[in-house]
Amino acid sequence: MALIRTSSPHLHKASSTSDVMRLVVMATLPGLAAMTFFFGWGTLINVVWACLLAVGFEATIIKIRKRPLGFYLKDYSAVVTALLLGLALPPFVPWWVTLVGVFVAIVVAKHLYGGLGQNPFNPAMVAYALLLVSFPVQMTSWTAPFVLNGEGDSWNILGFVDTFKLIFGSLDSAIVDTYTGATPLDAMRHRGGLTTEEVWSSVPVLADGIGAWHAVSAAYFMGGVFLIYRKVFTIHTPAAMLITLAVTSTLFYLVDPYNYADPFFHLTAGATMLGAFFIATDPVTSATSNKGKVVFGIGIGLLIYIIRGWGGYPDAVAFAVLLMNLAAPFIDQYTQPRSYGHAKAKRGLKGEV
Amino acid sequence: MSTQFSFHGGVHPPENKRQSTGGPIQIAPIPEQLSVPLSQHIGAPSDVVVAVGDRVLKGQVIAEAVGRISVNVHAPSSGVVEAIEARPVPHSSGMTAPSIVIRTDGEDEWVEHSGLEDFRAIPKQELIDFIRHHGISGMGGAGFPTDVKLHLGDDHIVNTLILNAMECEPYITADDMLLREHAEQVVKGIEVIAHLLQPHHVMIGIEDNKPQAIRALELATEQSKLNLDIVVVPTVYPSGGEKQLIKLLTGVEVPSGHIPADVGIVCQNVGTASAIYDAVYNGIPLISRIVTLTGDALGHPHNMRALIGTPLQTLLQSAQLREKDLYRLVIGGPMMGFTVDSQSIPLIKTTNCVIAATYNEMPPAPPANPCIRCGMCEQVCPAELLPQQLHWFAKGKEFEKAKHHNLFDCIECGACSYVCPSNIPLVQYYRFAKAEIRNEEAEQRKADHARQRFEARQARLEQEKLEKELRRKQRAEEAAKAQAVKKDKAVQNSEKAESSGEPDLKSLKTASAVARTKLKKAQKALQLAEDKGVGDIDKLRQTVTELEAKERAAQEAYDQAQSAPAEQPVVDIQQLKTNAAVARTKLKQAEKALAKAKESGEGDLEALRAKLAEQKAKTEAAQAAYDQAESGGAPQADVNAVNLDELKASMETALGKVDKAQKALDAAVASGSPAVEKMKAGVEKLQGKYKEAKAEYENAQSAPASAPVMSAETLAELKADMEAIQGKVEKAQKALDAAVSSGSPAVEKMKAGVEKLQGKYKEAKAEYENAQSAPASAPVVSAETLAELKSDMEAMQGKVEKAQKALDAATASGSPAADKMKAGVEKLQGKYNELKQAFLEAGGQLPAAQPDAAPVDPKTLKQTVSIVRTKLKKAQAALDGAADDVELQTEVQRLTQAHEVAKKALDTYESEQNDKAAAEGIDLKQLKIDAAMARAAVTKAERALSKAREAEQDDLPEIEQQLLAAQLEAENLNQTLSRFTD
Amino acid sequence: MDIILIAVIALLGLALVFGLLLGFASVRFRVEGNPLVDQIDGILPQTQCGQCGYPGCRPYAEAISEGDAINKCPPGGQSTVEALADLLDVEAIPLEGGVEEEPVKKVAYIREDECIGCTKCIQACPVDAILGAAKQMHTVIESECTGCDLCVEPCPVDCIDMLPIETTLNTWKWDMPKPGVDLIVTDLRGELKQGDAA
Amino acid sequence: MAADYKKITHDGLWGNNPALVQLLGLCPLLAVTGSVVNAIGLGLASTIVLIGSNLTVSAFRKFVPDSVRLPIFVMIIASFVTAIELLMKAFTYELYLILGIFIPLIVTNCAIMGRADAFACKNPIKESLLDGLMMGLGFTAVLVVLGAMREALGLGTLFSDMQLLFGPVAESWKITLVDDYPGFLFAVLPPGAFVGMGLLIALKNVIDARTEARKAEITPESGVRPERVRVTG
Repeated sequence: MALIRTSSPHLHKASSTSDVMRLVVMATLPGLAAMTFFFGWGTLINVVWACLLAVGFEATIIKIRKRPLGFYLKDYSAVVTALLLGLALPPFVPWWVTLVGVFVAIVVAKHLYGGLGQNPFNPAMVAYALLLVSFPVQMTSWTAPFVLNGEGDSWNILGFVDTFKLIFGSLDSAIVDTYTGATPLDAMRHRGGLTTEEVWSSVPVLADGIGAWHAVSAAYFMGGVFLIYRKVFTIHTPAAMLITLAVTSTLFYLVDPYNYADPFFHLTAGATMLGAFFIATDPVTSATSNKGKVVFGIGIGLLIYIIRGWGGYPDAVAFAVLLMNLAAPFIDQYTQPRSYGHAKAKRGLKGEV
Repeated sequence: MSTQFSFHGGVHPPENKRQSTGGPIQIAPIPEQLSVPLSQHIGAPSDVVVAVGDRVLKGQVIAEAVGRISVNVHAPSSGVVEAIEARPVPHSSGMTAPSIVIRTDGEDEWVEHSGLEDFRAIPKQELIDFIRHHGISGMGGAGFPTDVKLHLGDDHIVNTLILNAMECEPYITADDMLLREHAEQVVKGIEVIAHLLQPHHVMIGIEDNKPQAIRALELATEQSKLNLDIVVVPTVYPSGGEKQLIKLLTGVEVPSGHIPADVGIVCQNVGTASAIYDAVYNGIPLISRIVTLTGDALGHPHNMRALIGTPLQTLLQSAQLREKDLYRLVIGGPMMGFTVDSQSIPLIKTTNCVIAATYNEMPPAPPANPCIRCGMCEQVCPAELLPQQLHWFAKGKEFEKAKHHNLFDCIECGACSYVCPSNIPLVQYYRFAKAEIRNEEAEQRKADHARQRFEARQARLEQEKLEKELRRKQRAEEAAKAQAVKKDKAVQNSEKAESSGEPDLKSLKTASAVARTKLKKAQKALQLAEDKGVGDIDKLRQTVTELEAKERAAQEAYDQAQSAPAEQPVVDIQQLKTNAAVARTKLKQAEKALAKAKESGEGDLEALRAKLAEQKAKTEAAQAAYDQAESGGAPQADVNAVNLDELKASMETALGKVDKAQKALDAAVASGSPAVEKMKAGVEKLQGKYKEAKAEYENAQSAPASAPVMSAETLAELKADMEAIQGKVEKAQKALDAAVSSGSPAVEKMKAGVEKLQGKYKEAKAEYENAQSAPASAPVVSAETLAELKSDMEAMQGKVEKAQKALDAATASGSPAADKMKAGVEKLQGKYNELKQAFLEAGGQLPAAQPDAAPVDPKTLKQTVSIVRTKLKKAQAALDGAADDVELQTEVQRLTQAHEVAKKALDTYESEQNDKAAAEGIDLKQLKIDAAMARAAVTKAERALSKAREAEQDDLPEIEQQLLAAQLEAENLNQTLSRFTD
Repeated sequence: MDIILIAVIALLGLALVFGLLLGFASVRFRVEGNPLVDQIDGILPQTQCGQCGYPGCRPYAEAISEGDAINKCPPGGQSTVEALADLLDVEAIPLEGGVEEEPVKKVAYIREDECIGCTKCIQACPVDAILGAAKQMHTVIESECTGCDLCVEPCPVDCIDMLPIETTLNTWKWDMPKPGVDLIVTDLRGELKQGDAA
Repeated sequence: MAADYKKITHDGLWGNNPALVQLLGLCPLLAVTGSVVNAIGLGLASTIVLIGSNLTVSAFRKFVPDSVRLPIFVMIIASFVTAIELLMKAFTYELYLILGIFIPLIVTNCAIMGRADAFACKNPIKESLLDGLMMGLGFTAVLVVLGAMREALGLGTLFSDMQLLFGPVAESWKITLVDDYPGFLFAVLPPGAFVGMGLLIALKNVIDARTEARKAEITPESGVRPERVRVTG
């Protein structure tokens, strides 16, 4: 056999993009299970539906862009995007909302920017934000956790078939109302003149249902720890983000506990954990260096708290992440690591015309 | 154990070291052929000191170090030098490089060698030179000449000496095995290094995956007096990188763009230490090294001590290579090594490992996915760079940004490529970017240089134009003035003539010339009449006498008028000059006539002599008048000019001598004469003289010019010098090549000679370039002179043409005066040629349209012929392409005609030349033969001389005289010959 | 009436003030010379070949700064066009006349035994890179030659060749790695050809 | 001069369209194109101002000193805008309320200023008039298309509320595309305008590239090189 002439290195570590993506998919499974357990089949159906759509869109657009289909489909990135979007959507969201969301995520937010690795914004979060802005009604009607439905602690959620019908539009939406309710963040946001304590005791989703949210957050947390352990990403972004959020909320809570929720609430409610471990760590759209990741995480943490506290929407992970995505290249320029043999790190970007 | 530090990043590729550490180091067989590249180290390639066909012994120097950063190359085994040519070398480009190929004789016969008795007893410099002469360069990777690093003690304070035994790359076990088996040698080698560098602290860095080597080292160091620490560090790639190792062992970072010595640290490989031991203790130069042969395609992976230059094939076969499994052949480790595409590539000093990998072992990299900015590359980068950013910049060719992101701090360890989940060839991109940047920088430098040269040239041309314009104006003014003066003078003269009856000089001259012509005509008629014996001879005689009287009277009047120049209001130097020249010519004519008369024993010798004497007097008078006038006008310049001329003449004589001597030398070299060296010395002496003369001349020349202006003449001279030297170099090179191919033993000396000549050429070139690029190098040969020369030349050309025409007419009409006329024409031609030469020398350029001058310039003629031929060929080629192009066809026809015409002209010219020569009573053929004979005689005399010198005979001066005479003769003949053959 | 008067006065006053401001600015911040020309000249390859239609690189740089097309420099190739486009913030256009995109760097070489010493090439060389005197063989100083080929045409005997600069071990460099998508086709076992950086 | 008019027309409507090519006046363009009626309203207003300003600038071009031309142009444009604003206030008050600040902001519309500076002050009145008209129509066309896109996507209707501009007659012009449309708020909000605008520009570029390719097929590149100039003697 003719010898080949190639450039070193001649060895390669046996890990690939698709491995990384598969790990991420695996790590979301506990969260998915918890969501299904507490909020019904909706999330699972959403996720599957989103994945199907994502693969379909991805395949179509790759074909249109005249790229090798098999090669790009195998990287699982579309599935991961769809998965994250599916997890973030309310469980009973109509099918067409998901369709629009996946279309925006895959076609607009990802491929119109040049495909995997080129998109400046997290596709799932772009889609989520767009849906939130466009369809406020559908996007804010959350399912109540099963503990609040029916009597006692029995596992009372809407059946699979009914959920399916509900999502695909052939079930009277009146049924839905019995299964929907505000999210804890909603409750905290729209509490009128009540103090925090009063809200806690008066709103059922806080008084009794908060456990479900804690559990889901714990599941995401576990998945995140697994990914850190497998070195899919470093601890910098999630740690910075969670610590910032915790510190900020603690400060406000200590100053005025009647008006501000406690830090644990902020860490476990809404999409905080999902955002910290699965959204903010999306390498494509986050900062590069470790220092940059810390700045990025801090930014997200602060923004979440600010938007939650004073913004127009109850949860803020999507917006915070998108805003920091916007800032990521800038952060990169100012957080270059100090290279070996240099007294200090270089700043800014030279060579720009 | 000292404290350990850590560096950022690193990876843990599978080690794969076990395979090759199973057995002891084996000695590789001596192959039939060794191919030793001249450049196995960083720095200048060594210089071959053997010739093809030489027998070399093991350890003999076959190539010597050139410059500071270079080392010797030694024959790895005894044998015969089979070739010195470009052979494949271990390099990632797969290209070839000059190598010495030795056919081994299997005897492995050593050259006489010995180590140093006590290296501490000799001066350090000697020890360093000893190491340098034993060809030791770094054996770890890059191959930096070791002696350079050992020098560092002089200008750097070396605190720490670090011995690199990390061997962090997978597969490689050469250092491991070396330490296991020869730890004490390594330690002794370290002692030598430590003696040279005098560090406070010596450390050996070794990874914890080599327990046996560590143990061996510990044992060996127990016996050593050195303050030596063995630092065992965790295994991580690339801990063996120099900078990483330093960070690991000392916590110090080598600043970017600096060498470790700048922070007081020197790193050496343990292999190098062992090689130093071999050299210092045993006198064994670096002719073999330990190499790891491993990879799945080998049946018996192990370490070998193999001779430098051994083809990989030999080594692989002794390790039981399975050919069909071989997929990649990697030299070095799998992370930083490079692949080669042939098994015939030789082992060199830096080859520490050869991996014969199978497909499954090192499969081709899968296609690259897009970068997802996962940051894994950044996590592993030992230089703490941002590899993915660099990748974007390299890919987008945004090299400025890449540089800003410290691209040049990348050590190309490949860790980023290794971990990249998207399989992006990151380090390959950096290599590309680095090369591009270097290339771009070089190009930028070149462009800037070109711009400077272009601008300098433009400025020079501009200035020349300006000066020309200025001079033209000046001349116009002067002419106007002269005109005015002339008018005045004319008025005055006429007044004078009227008042004093003194005739006008010009009219007098004309009158005398008319008289002369008449006289001549009459004389001729008389002669004719006498010869034929017809006509009224007496009458004719009377007429002649009368005319003679008249002519004399006219001449006298003219002479009188002329010889009173002081009375003239304006001394017309030009006129005087012309007069002097005319007088000189006349004198020469007279001389010639006399000589002819003498030869033939005919004619009135006495009269002729008298005439000659008269002429001489006249000439002298004219010259004196001219000199006086000129010195009166511009005394200083004149003195200088005279001086200059003299100097120049002496310089030229010297140059001629040098040339002659050089030629002789060349001949001697070419013929392999043994007296070469002596002659060389002679040449050098002559050259020295020449240089002196030249310097003097140049001084003199540049002195009068107040501004530091480089005259065009000098420039031309320099150029000519340079070219002459170049020609010599080429000749010498050819001779050398011939000698080399014929295996002559004098090759070495000749080489030195060639080199010297090359050096001279370079010098001359540099000088010339300097002179040329000096922006103010406007040619000094005043345009006036140039214009003068040119007008003279043109006038002469016109004369020649006229004469030629007259001659042609005469020849055609069969006039008997044709012969004489021919001689006249020739003379005129000679003059014209002289003038032309002068003009050309002065830097003038002939007009492009030269065909008119064809009858007088055979070279131009030849050129015309070849130009037309080329054009014709071109046109024909074009015609072939477009056969039906009528225009082209006519063009071709026209060109064909032109070609024929030109050729005919050339032929005519040549035959004319022959005729001319014949007319002068010279047979051109005979002349040629004579010239050749004379040259041969010179050569003979030269040989005799050299022989005599060698034999130290007594009659040396005599022979020398003979030689000189022969040379003179040859030169004369050559000159005559060149007049006809041009 | 008062209101209108006030309005007119106010407007006039404003016009006066701003007019003065404008006048001052136009005098004070006048830009002397054209620094752009130097920048453009820095990008051009300085072969001084005249293929752009201008006598030398600087005249072309001046022409570009005055709005001439940026694609007239064949020796610079497409990369020069791109650099110029970058500098001038205009769109990069393909090289005029469909010339090869990345020209091979060449140097002139005189076949010396054919040279008749006419000095025509010496006069043609824009950077004085040719040595020689009348009736003497000429030679090109390789390191100075910009490869402009201006000397080729004047040579009456066609003894000048433009030879590509040869790659040596020192000037050899790696190619740019191929992007992933292109590699797919060639990524078959054993089909990776020489030089394919994998 | 006929070819010249043709060129001006083509430039205004397509080749050098102020919105799609010059990307001028994006602020009102993105802000008010939520529906067709808004688009037409603003487009017409801008067109009228453009015609007026071009006309005036062209008429006075010989009297305007170069260094203060921009302030003078602004004055002229501002006068027209004020007039238009008053007109709209008088006749289409509701639309005036909807368009709000964007009417006075026409003053700062770069498209108008750009045309005044780039064309009108260098060309005679007739050409400038045509240029103003065509540029205005081109601008309006883009506004309308974008407005239609956003209205259809965001609200599921077309030509709703046309009575605001055209009086009661236009009340029946409304076309409902999808009954019971849930509404796609994104399209109506400014970000939707950005995306829509981007798509329109992309569409134009695609069409141009196609035309270019077809043209190139018909007339292969002549490949004329400039005459080589000898740098040296």
